[in-house]
Amino acid sequence: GGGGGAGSGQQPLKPAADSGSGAMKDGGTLVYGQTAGVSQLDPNVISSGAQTMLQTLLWNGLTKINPDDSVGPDLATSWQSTPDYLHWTFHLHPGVTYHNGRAFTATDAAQNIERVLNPTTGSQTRPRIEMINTVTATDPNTLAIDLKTPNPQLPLALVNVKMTDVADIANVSKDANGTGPYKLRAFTPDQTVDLVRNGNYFGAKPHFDEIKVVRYADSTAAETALRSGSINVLWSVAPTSAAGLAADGRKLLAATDPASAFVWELDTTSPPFNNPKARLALSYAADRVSMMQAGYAGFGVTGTSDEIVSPSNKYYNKSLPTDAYDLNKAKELFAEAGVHSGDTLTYWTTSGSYTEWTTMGEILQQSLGQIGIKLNIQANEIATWSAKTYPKGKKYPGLIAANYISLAPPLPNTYPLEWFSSSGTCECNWVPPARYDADEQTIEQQGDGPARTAAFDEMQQILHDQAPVIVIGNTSFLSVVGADVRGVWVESEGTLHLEDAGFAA
Amino acid sequence: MTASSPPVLLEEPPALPEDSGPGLLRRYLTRPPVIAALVVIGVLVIMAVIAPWVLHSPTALDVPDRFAPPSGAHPFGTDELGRDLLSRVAYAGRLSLGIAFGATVFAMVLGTVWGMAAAARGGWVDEVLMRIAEAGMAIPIILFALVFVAAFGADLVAMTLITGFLMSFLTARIARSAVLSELKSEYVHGLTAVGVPRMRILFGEVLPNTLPSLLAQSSLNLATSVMLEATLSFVGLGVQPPAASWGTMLQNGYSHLYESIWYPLMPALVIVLAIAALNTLGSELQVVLHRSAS
Amino acid sequence: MTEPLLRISELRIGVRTANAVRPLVEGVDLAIEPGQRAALVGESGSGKTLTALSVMRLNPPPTLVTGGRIELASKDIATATERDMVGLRGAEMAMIYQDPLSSLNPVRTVGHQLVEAIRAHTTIRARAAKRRAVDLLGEVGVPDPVTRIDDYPHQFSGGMRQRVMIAMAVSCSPSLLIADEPTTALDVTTQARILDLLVDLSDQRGMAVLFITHDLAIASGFCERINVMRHGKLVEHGKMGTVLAAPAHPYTRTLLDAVITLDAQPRTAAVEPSDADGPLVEARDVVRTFGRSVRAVDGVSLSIPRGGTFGLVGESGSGKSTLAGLLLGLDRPESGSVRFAGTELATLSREALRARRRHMQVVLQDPIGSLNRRKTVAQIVALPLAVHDRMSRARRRDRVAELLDLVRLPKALLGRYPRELSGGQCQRVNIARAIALKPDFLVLDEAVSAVDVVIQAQILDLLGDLQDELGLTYLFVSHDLAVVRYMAPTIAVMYRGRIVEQGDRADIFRNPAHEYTRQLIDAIPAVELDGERVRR
Amino acid sequence: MVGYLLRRLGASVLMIVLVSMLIFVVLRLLPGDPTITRFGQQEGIDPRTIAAMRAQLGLNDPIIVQYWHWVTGIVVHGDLGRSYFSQFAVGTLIAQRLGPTLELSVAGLFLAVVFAVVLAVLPTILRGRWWSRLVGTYTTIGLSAPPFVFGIVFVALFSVKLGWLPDRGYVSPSADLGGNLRLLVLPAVTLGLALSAPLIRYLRASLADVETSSFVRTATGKGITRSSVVFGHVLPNGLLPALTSLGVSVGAVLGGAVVVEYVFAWPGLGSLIVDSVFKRDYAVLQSTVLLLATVFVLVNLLVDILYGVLDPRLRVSGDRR
Ligand SMILES: Nc1ncnc2c1ncn2[C@@H]1O[C@H](COP(=O)(O)OP(=O)(O)OP(=O)(O)O)[C@@H](O)[C@H]1O
Ligand SMILES: Nc1ncnc2c1ncn2[C@@H]1O[C@H](COP(=O)(O)OP(=O)(O)OP(=O)(O)O)[C@@H](O)[C@H]1O
Ligand SMILES: [Mg+2]
Ligand SMILES: [Mg+2]
Repeated sequence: GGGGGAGSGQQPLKPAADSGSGAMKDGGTLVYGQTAGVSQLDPNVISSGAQTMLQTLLWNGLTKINPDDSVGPDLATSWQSTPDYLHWTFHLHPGVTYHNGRAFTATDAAQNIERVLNPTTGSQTRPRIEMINTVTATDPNTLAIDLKTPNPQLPLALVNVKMTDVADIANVSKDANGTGPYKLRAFTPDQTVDLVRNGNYFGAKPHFDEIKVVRYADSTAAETALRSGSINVLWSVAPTSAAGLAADGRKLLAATDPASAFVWELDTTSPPFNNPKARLALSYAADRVSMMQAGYAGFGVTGTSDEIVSPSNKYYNKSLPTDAYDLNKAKELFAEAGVHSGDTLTYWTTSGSYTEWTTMGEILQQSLGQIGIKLNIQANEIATWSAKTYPKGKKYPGLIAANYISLAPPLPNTYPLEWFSSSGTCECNWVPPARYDADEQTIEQQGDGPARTAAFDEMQQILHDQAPVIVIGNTSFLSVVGADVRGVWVESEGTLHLEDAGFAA
Repeated sequence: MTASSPPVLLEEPPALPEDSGPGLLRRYLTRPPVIAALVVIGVLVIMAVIAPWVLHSPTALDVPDRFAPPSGAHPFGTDELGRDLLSRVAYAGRLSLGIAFGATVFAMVLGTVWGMAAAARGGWVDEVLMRIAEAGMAIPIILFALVFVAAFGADLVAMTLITGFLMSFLTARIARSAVLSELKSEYVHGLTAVGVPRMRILFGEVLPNTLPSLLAQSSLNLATSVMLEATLSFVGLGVQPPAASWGTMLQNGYSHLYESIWYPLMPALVIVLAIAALNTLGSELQVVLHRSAS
Repeated sequence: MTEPLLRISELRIGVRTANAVRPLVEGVDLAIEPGQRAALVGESGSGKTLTALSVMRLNPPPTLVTGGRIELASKDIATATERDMVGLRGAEMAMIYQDPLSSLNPVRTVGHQLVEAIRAHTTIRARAAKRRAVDLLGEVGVPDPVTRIDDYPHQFSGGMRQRVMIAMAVSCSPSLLIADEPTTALDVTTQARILDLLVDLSDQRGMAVLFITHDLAIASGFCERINVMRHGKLVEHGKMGTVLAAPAHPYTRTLLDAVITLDAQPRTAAVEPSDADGPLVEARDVVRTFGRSVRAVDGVSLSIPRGGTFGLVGESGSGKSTLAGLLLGLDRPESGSVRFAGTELATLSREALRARRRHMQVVLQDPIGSLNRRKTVAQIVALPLAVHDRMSRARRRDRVAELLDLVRLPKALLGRYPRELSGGQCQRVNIARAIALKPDFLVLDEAVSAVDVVIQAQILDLLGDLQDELGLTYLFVSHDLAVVRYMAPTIAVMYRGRIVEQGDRADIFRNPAHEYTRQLIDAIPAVELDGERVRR
Repeated sequence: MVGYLLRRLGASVLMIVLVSMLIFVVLRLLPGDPTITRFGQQEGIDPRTIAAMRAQLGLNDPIIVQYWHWVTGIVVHGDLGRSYFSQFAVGTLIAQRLGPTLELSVAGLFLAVVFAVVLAVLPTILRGRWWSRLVGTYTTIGLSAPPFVFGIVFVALFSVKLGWLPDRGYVSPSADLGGNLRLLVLPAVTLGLALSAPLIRYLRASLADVETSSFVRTATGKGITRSSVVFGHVLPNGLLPALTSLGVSVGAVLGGAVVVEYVFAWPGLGSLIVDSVFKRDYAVLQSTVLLLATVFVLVNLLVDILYGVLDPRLRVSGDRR
């Protein structure tokens, strides 16, 4: 179930986390639809969320994530570390071959990790494994990893280091030479990806003969296709249409503990939002309930304070106060921060895609209008939109940048909180207090225990007080799966896992 | 070489006038299709003006009542924020009609001068001007739009100008071939012989004669501009929330087709109605003007 | 009396306007027996063309037949089905149209169009039809028909196109041929040949002809009966000889009196042309070629004194219009020079040349095409006044009214557009425009070829008066030798781009030096009264 | 004629060079950055990574140098560049899409011409006021209704409701000709309808013009049937002026059938361009647009030459002035 947000209370339809288990048959072609195109296939330098379902179809990591966000063995069958979490040894599955028949060895694993670590590669996984010092293939099936600083969660951090053919990485989009259960047959960038079963897969035999990934121009076209039965799975459906689509036996899937959030990013180094009061004022001006209702049709967890951890998460700091929608307070705080009636702010959002961001902006526009502040909504095409705030370090005074961020997997994985730290890459340019960075160190270097819990709580408290970003709600992508598809499950930020799926027998 | 006599759009053979002058306007305004078209436009304009007072405010939110089907309270239903579609459609007419008119006029003026310059100067000037127009047509519209946003910001004037600009390429080509075939005709020779200055020949004699083809192109442009404006809004040019145009409403409505069929249907109907009316005005004007054509 | 082939009774034709039907033809009665040749003459704009087109049921919208009957071989044209008409047109009746320049399809070969006409009413094979087409072209005097048959219309000169149309019309030996000014674009030699051909067809195959013309001389030689129209009504009809000898209607009398013949007393200028300060217009060895082979003007020299009238005659296609264009600076010669009032035209800037046009005006050969079709008569005539004299609007209006009066056009035409005018009316609008500025030099390229003789005489008088009053200089181009002789004391004969003979009119007509000139003069028709040539 | 062609070609080449410069510069002046989009606007992009990628792609070189690399790549090596994303050669990407684009364009244009000729000529032959009204209404609706509306209606009707045709997608004709054709039907008809509306307007206009000309009267006067008059005389002349409009359509369709391509998931050049714009994949964009501009200029050249072939008056240039 989707947690205790105010919106979901009115929602009769509850998304499931998986499409159900039961006997599956071998064979058949699964057609997977989405409205975004896959533009390239490098799994370690992702270009968009539209390609993440391929991570576990074409590729394997040393470890993999389980439906309950725990870590399980993948190419590595087992691993150990020294008690100080500084030295790790991974034992690899013997006899694994790439799609092209070449044997996969520990050297390949090492090369992939090193590639991810290389800053020029631009891998999004790098910040999570930055603490790695050296990677050594001690023998073809054994990998030794030495860290600079302790990290008890290394196996989790390694999930997204996918094992590619590094020597031939230039052709990754052409032949996608991985070890995964399916291999590439054809790829037309931004249009289609055709996969076929990997007959030599080292794991359980994949069920489908073929998986076709098809890109649709718009959500209506995709929904029409789903309703007509020409696609079996539709990923990232528009929240407002989700309820209508989950009919005729089709199931709506969403993450139980959503690791993505709809946020407003602010430049915390330029006026007026360099003043925490202005940020809090904005938070009070956000009618989150209406926004989640209009924007996400109630699917998701309505934010209650400005921190990234979902209230549905086990590690959520329950002592945090709830900042309800309060325009008077907003007006007061804005005034203190020098934003007065008659002033103008800009809401920076995208056009064409993610129209729900605009919808939510229109609600903010109304609210701010009531306290005399004018909000200009400026919808931009996606690249113009991103160039304003990305990467960290850009100045954008007076701008409220709508964004949807995925920081998966959720706590206890530290990354969601680390993202805000001095070494993180939050585009809010926020400089956290020293305590925040210290807590981060504590968490990263210690296993489960009271110290870690205390650090979690304190970091959330700081986020709440300082509000470097305004969190409207936590959600994950919604997907709809045909009645006869089994074994599909959703990862915390909404990626569908199809590797073990098949048609019902 | 490209001299094709320009097409003159004609729905039916025109009747002969008793006389010219002010009678022309009266004759135009009394044609039944013109009256029908004027009524349609009139209703749309009146709605646009009075909607906010008589109907709901076009920006009043009512989130729980979103995607409502037509009812007494909301004759056209409501949108994704529960706003009244009738008043939004009415209100959007201001923008849509304004942009369509502005852009069409701009395209007509720019395209005519462009095409006329090419036809009148001939030779290299002609080549270069026409190749520019062709290149312009070959460059993706979206790219143009982005450049314009980057250069001039995303306001309505820029929007109108760029829409007009995009349509001026084809207009220029049409204008050129119309002017060219006029220039080849004997009466221009006659005017030259009389000693009429070149500019006067072009603007006073040739231009009015190409009016029917230009009007034809303009009525096509009107239709195009409504669609173009929606496309441009797609890349963030022009209409920004909470304002809306028919094009953006149609686009938004289309993406909520399965939530409410009325949402895309209503703006679509209004668009078709308005463009049909505007087209009628254009083609009827041609009929009236065409009476003196050979 | 035999049953007439064509009987028109009480025919009324009108034009639909916004709220009424304005009458154009108001009661025409006419009958033609099989094999008979009847002339239809009359005032320009009196409705001859419209009457003829209605017989074919081809009158252009928005004109329409509003009353009366047209019967062809007792068949009512008004009630005939479209299918009946398809059977009648071409086979039973055919027409030679007044505008030969635009009556052929520009994208089909001449041969194709001829063959189509031949095969429309016969079952003859394509190859045989083509042979027949070649024969026909030869018969109407198109040189080298075997190769020319695959040419396109634009490759033919105006006169040749007119002959193609004649061939097309007679191709199926119709019982009735309607010929609307069939020889206007032809020089007299070719004209004689065509008339002979028509006489042959008429005599041998019993083809009846309705012959519309301004030229009473031709009518009298060719037709047995005559019908005279004026103001949309048939005012007189009867046997040719009888009517010509004793016209009953005053208009017919006027018409006859106005004919200019070779015996007419030539006009003499009140003021002698003076060469004191050099000729007004002077050309020296001008050459103009088109494409690679056509030497339209091939080394022509001439000089026209101030106040003089220079006549230019010659075969169709001999380069007269081209030469006129060169003299006016509308076109540049490849070599040679043209001077106007002592100034070399080639040295003038475009603007200087344009300003000078105030003093040199022209009436172009194509009377309809040279008017802007979307301007009213008033606008057209007023334009030079506005451009060169910057006259006020009110004064312009007065002057335009005055000019229209001079060329005998009714004021009612002021608001009309060119296509609502008859051919002759257009021509007069051109003349009015050209004399509006009282230029020094006026080129008249076939300026009176489409008007009836009455108006022609009036216009020639007008031109003469203008010359006497203001000392105008004329270049007078025409295929009508009698008219040229009447107007111009000096005449040049052009043949294949060259001036083959030039001199005093009396000399040229008395002792033509060049063979071609002789042929021209011999071919000139004259009004015949019962076989006897009448010279007035 | 030869002089004209040379001048025309010269101007075309000049224009293509100018377009290439313009596109090249303009793309780089646009807000947005291919490196940011390449990294997916994802959490975890680091300014240093961006800088490294820019250097690697040569985006930090002076623009002249970048332009020089691009142009020499094309001219010397016939190399159009590589996608910043998939690393596919741009030539490959274009080749992937060229076949489908041509197929759809040709089919769409063919249908458009057929629709247009039939609908414009029908009222001329039948001469009925009602026919003319009917066609007028069709064009008005065709002009005012956006193409995707047709598309979605067709899909709803013929594939969802009736199940006669697949709703969208593409298979290459070499793999499955029947499947390819079945998939082609709906997009081609949609495109054909959208293109036919303006074409009909032009055509009807020029037919009406020709209809009043003297040579049509001459032809009628010969006593040939109405349809012979229309097909032998009215149409051959009336089609000529519509050719300009058709030429423009040809060019526009090659790169501009985006909407139809999108609605029917047809992998054409139009969607390649739009996707590249959104990703700021300069490498793909500049070469593809250049290619299209070239094709467009060539098509228009062809149209003008075709005029000369179809209209005998233009074969010999006999300009008076
Ligand atoms: N299409 C038309 N619309 C309106 N009026 C017309 C039209 N055609 C001819 N007329 C008018 O009808 C009258 C008769 O024209 P018509 O062409 O029959 O004259 P015509 O006797 O043949 O003269 P001409 O000898 O000059 O050729 C003229 O006054 C002319 O202005
Ligand atoms: N624009 C042109 N292009 C090509 N050839 C031309 C052009 N104008 C005239 N000619 C040719 O030049 C020659 C002379 O033409 P021009 O018009 O001067 O003859 P004309 O003496 O006025 O004949 P007509 O008595 O028939 O008017 C003709 O053979 C004609 O075909
Ligand atoms: Mg006449
Ligand atoms: Mg001539």
